Amino acid sequence: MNPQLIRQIIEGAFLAAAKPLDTLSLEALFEAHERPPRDQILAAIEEIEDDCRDRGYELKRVASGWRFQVNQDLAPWICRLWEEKPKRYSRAMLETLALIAYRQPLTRGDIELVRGVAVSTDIIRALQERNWIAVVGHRDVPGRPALYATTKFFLDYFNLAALQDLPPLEEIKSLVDFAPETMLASHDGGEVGEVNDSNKHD
Amino acid sequence: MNPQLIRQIIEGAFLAAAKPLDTLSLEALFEAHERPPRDQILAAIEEIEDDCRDRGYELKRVASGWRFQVNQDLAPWICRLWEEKPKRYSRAMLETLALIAYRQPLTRGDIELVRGVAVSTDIIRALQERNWIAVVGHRDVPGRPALYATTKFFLDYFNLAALQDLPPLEEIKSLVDFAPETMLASHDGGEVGEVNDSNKHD
Amino acid sequence: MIESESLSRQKQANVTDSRAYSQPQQSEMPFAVIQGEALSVMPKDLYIPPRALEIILEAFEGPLDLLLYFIKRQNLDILDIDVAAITRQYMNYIQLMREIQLELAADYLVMAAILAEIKTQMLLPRHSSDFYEEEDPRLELIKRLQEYERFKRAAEDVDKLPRLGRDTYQARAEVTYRDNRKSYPEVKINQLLDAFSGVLKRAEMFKSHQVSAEALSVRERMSHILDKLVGKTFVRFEGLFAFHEGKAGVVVTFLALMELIKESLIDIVQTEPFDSIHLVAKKS
Repeated sequence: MNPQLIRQIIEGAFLAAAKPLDTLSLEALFEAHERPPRDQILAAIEEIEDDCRDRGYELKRVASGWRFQVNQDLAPWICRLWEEKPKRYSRAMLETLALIAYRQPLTRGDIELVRGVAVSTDIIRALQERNWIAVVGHRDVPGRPALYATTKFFLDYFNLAALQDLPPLEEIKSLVDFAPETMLASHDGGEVGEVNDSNKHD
Repeated sequence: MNPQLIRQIIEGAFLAAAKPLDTLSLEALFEAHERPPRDQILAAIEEIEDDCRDRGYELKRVASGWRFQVNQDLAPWICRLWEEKPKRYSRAMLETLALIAYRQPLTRGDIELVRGVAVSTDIIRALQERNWIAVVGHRDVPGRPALYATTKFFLDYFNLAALQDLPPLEEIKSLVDFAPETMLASHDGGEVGEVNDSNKHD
Repeated sequence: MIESESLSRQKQANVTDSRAYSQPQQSEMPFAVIQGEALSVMPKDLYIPPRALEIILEAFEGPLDLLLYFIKRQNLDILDIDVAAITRQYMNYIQLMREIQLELAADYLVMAAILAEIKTQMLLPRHSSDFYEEEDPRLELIKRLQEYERFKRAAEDVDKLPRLGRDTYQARAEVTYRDNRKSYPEVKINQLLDAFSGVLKRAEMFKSHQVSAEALSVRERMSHILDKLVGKTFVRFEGLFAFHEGKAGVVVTFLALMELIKESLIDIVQTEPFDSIHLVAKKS
């Protein structure tokens, strides 16, 4: 199949799908006998990427594939297309989401331990309805609480290709500048266990 | 405002809008002090149109404005995006089909009598949609239930010249007698249980 | 109830890390907006309208957030903090809270208990040589505060990520053709047999229905005849026989007709003796 047609098909598919497509879904557009090898598909993607330079949109790699998206710096104008302003999320929701994103998989109890307040069922449900988080298992303790993790859709929505593209977690030192070594060390692991120490003092 | 930015904004708006935009809605993207004159907007549109040559999509003028459209000649490939993945047929579906094949013509009630569970409308509809069964009459009882029979397409699909090419019941019976365990094991639990339960309560 | 000393300190305090409180408060940090008026300092007088307190409460995400606020506002390192003072301040606060929003107070009460516990532990005499062996009672709280602040900031970072529908938009183009081609699952004949034998096994159809009595060819012919009769008024009896099928075919058709009559699916009509026989599908 001629490379220009391959490119047009891929380009058209990205715009028609209105969601990210990965190499597998792109390959599935072609019948077996005409299917281009993967490197040819990747070459076409690269070409499409290059062609967007200086345009109002770009081909962006996110978690579940590539998608055409409108350039970020155009948002001030583009947002006028809609009367409704994009929704703002509550701090409770964002903190819960951040904890799940950085510490996954973890239970509701783990979240409550860090935030110091009960996590409302509404927030968990809202995050699940958006398909941003999912139950990935259950912790093997009494009650078998659900373990939550973020999904590909979460990454897609926030324009990320992988979890490691999240902004790095900051080390908070301002509170204690002369903290004993042990204290700082205990923060790197990122395991929930360390927080459980509070039980000792209860 | 620089012409390239104007062009990018318009291009981005077309791609984000998901509906045709006319010059009025394009003008509304700009604040009064920065709003380009109409002929500049039209020039940008023309430029965008030109840039789509040889691409997988085009900027098309329709009744209520312009919109990006995926090229029509890409349809054979693009349509595969929405092709539904074939799922496996349920046990209930296969049993219903088998009963219609061997006991035709018969009504839904007849099938239910043998299977011991209600036959969902979806199953009948799916079999009809596939042209494997058809209504060949109505039984002359209250409600005049439809009588179903298999079609020529059913025979074609299973590569049979006529219904009598289906293995005779005797053979199936011996198959059942021969390997009762494997047969039972091959059932997905639910329905067998249902039938047993109803027997108990009778 | 709120100590005036700490309030005036709050006023002067430089915010150590303005970023941590950039939302929802700014650097001059209005505490809350009540009836259009920014409240940047906790009211000194005892009477705080309950509604106002609710709004203040909403600005905090829980006891850790509130405590963090107290500490940051006073620009103090927690290890230098007079736990007694902050406990007092905290207790005053939750006392107000309890009056209006009990269920929220529970989390705060736990924190008050933790603070009180730390306070008592601090009061116990300790030998300086023990310092490194025995954990400072405040350490656990500091860890929790640090951990909470970390995620508080992480939440702000997540909020700043370019978001679909706010900072960037999914690009799409119209597709003017859409034949929803459907592909169907494949079925093998042995799957069908397997399903059927399952039904037989379960229903023991052999005994109750005596299916084996009728050859399949008869049942198929029944379907064909019904199909021919549907939508027509009368069909001539002879018209149903295809003589090229030979004797066997004629017999099958005849048996099918008998079966159809037995199952009252068709009627036989003959207006006069020796007249031609017609068949008609039963109507209600």
